[in-house]
Amino acid sequence: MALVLWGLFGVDMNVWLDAFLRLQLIVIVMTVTVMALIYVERKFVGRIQMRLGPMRTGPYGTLQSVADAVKLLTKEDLRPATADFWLFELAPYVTFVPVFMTLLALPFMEDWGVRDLQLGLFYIVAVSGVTVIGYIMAGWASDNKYALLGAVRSAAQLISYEIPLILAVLAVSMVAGSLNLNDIILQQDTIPNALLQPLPFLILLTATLAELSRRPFDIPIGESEVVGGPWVEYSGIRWSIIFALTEYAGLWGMAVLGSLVFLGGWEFPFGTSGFWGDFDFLYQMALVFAKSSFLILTMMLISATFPRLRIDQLMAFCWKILLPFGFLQIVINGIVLMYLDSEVTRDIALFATSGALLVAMAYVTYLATRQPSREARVAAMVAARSIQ
Amino acid sequence: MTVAEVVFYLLALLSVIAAVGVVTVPNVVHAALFLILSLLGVAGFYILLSSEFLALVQVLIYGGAVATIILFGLMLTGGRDLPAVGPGAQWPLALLVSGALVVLLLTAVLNTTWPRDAGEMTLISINTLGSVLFREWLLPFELASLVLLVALIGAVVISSQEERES
Amino acid sequence: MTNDPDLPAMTYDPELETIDLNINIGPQHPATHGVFRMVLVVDGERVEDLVPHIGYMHRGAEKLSEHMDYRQAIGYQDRTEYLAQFNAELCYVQAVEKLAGLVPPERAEYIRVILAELNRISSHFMFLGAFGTDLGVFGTSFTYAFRERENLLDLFEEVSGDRLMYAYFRPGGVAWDVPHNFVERVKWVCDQALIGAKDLDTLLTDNEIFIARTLNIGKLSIEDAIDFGASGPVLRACGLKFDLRRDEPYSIYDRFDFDIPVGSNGDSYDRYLVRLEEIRQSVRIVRQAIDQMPDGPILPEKLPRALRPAAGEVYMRCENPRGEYGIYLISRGSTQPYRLRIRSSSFCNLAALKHMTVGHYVADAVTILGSIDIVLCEVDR
Amino acid sequence: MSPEDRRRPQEATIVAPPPGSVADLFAEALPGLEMTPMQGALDVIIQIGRDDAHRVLEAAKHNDKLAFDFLRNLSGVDYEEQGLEVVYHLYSFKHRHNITIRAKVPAEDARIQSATDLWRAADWHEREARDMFGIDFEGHPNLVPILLPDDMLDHFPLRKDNPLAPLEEWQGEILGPKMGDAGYIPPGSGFEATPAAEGEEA
Repeated sequence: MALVLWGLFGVDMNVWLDAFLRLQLIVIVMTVTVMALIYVERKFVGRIQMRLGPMRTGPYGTLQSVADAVKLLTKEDLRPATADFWLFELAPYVTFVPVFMTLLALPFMEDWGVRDLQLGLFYIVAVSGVTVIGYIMAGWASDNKYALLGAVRSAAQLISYEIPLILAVLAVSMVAGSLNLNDIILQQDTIPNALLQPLPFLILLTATLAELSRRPFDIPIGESEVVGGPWVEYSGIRWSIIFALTEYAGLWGMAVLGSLVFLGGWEFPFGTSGFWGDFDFLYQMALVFAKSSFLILTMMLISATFPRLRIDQLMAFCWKILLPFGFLQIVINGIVLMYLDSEVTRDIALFATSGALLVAMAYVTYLATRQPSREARVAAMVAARSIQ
Repeated sequence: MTVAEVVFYLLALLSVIAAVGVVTVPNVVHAALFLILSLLGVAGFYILLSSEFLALVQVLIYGGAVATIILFGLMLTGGRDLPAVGPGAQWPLALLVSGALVVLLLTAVLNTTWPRDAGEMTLISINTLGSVLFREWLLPFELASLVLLVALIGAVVISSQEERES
Repeated sequence: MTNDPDLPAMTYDPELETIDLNINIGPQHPATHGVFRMVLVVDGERVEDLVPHIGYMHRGAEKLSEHMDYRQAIGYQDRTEYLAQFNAELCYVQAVEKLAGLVPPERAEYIRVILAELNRISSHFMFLGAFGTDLGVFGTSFTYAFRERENLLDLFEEVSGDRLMYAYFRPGGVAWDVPHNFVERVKWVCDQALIGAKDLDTLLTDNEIFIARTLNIGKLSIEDAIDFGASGPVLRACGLKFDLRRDEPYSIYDRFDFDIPVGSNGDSYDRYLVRLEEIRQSVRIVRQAIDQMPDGPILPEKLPRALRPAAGEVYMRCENPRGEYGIYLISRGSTQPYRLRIRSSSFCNLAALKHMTVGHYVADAVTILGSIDIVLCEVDR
Repeated sequence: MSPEDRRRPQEATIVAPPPGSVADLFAEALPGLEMTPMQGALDVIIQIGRDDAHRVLEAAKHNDKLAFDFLRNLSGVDYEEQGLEVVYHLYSFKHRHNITIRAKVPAEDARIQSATDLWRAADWHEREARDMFGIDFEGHPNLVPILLPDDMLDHFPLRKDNPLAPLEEWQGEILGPKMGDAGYIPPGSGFEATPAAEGEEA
């Protein structure tokens, strides 16, 4: 298998055939990953909630995603009579295609991605921003108040959180001096960027949750408020495109991106030593898998335990906290990179400033959201008892 | 005809059709979506010209943010279908203005010396772009930022003023 | 700056005004806990006006009871207040006892109080789970709460034979004696309930997002709460220490030692805290009651086959999980109630919804509705 | 006892409340008020006429000795030949006392002044009483049906002259021939399937 892969992509090949094969491969991997992720999320969240999760279909419910897929694909595809035909039918694809396009630039292993782009990082950020148009199309075309409200919310949220996402990515690319993902990864052979730039790492995680509309930032699709938001009228195959492909492929793509850019990808603990020769890609794959799984499970843990924020709180967090600190990080990075030449002092300075900013941001957030402590509340309750 | 040319003509067709759609469809939201399509087609041209950075900026700023804001505004204005727009009383004036614009553009196009081939163009790397923007043209760049900042603050002030009055 | 007289007034263009959007939440909406419907008039995300619509669940329980025997009407109390059935039955049978002059034996009183308090716990667990879901917790609070509620429902089923519609209390006592392992089961259930309350406490109480979503949301002052006829945790959250079990003791509540948790702010967060604390206080009452419970009969010795209370009227009120549950019962000497009026606690609390919600955001409307903890069958009857 | 006797309503014997009860405070606050005080099973009841109702309620809320700030319940009752009644159950958080005020309302001219200006709690209760008994609460800001459908304005379900629908009556003692058969719908009950409806179903 490995030799086949290597033979396929190692040798010179017709550029169109090469691109086609790579695309086919990524489509297959994505589909399998998405089904696995749905199963993993249901099991993982189930365990958090003291239940078993799917158990019936296949051993330990492993075939549940397959069964769901069959059910969704054979379900009637409904469209409201008053819906705008073209926009309604196209919206899921407009949502999904940008997510898929981000996958094309990710180097999953050394020298293996669909395309190694010089501006890979910027490409991912730019393309993933188009998703919001699909949200708006769906929300407007459904001719439904919930959908409209959800579309407005998603437009506000997704565009706002794109900015901290860009800032986080920009800070890392400043450190690496490149926007090429391979270059960024290769620089992390000893120290991952998450250590050098903890604040952008946190911003990226937060913004990822918001960009993917995952809990606790699932305001555009919040079930108890807008009942699925832009997707309220969708069913069957269109809904499965949105739900399964967009949501989980997006989760996977962003987690892989985070693991590559901040956790060192396939490079970090071992470096490109090549001690397995042709089979290097095995441990590289395992490294990326482990790191992205860690990020995915972290996001699932967060989304299973936190209540949803309100839209104004979400926007305030973005514009008043994430954004200023993201800018500060970039300014400080610029000064550090400009005036410190020694690599060791540079790394120490980067770590120290970013860590200090992280602490400052946490403190500012704490000040902004400070609530009376449990003791103070109990005291207030006791005082209130003496009213009557 | 090379592959690049085929792609170019396809993109051109897409952009032009979308641009015509912007001004002809009666539904304003459809028009806005056509605008996005047209802008994305332009981004395709940039890629063909090997200016990936410009293409991505086009996608990010115009395709993502600006078009979304336009859509946002249109969606909330209520009226869905505009009445068919016929030639109003000002059509001679409009003809004059657009004719002048055509002449101006044509003159500009004809008077420019174009490189014969896209391949002959010097590729501008992102590093060059960065240093040009932040060294040679720093002052205009900062001025533009300042204007945007002023607009931003003004918008905040005006909207908060309305809130306080109501 | 805005009120500077030298500047010309800003011209007002009605064309540029943001349109108000009517959003219809319910009757089929995951956040309305049944078939409640509210029409929100929103300006952007802010709620400008709220029009509640109820009555989708109106089944005429009051009218039907007038055509029933006094004992048959017990079942309608279960179906009216389907989360605190024992409490509702307790209120009704006490009203009948007051009219018919029946005095239940000691053991029956203790059984009733134990079951009613356990029912309060299960109702509050239902609230805690559903409230978390309203706020967007991905079912975690719900499953935590339902684990405890399941223990309680199992116990109720062992006692009454049914999971939801118990019809176990009778005027004069209870239908039959409790199973032999009742005492051990109740003690175990109490321990479990405390564990569950602690789990939910750690999951939600100090969660920053939870606090941000509930603190100062849906504030109600004591005066407004009284004016709207609010009762129960909604009233106590405002800081008024008023509990019918303490202030107008019925049954044998004057024999137990318990605290009345009150809030200080009158907001959604305080309502949550009050309910959480009430679970612990109810466990306290149940533990005292189970220690004191005597042996003996469960019905009076001389119980007429057909209840025929003398003409008269009574307004019996009980402290139910959602507040004051009142039964206004008029007898005119027949075997059927002449008039049975149910003063529903959710009905009165819900009347304050508009007052609490206007000015907040759409998401807060869901929070506030959840914090009132309505039971739609009780609202509509 | 024959079934007719069973159904004949009895009248409650009026027991005067003990001296010093809340009823005396009312007599003190409103001298010359025509009222019938009596002792109920839990609370003191005073029965008043319709025209005095709002005056009494106002005094009940604003008089310092009464200070009934909490409207527990407001219900309508249909006493058939004695007419309707609107019953107010009040509680005072200040003095911790209860009162039940029964205001008589003639059935043919069912109107009374609204109490919404005193307690906002009265709002929904009065709307419900309007639904169920057809009592017109004058001065109510929004007297539209609350529990019943919006167009159900001429039909008052809880009045005694309004029997349960025939469907429910079947469960009672009037089972006639064929009545026990499953699926049998008595003619005239309003629940027969019309031929047109059958055609649509098929």
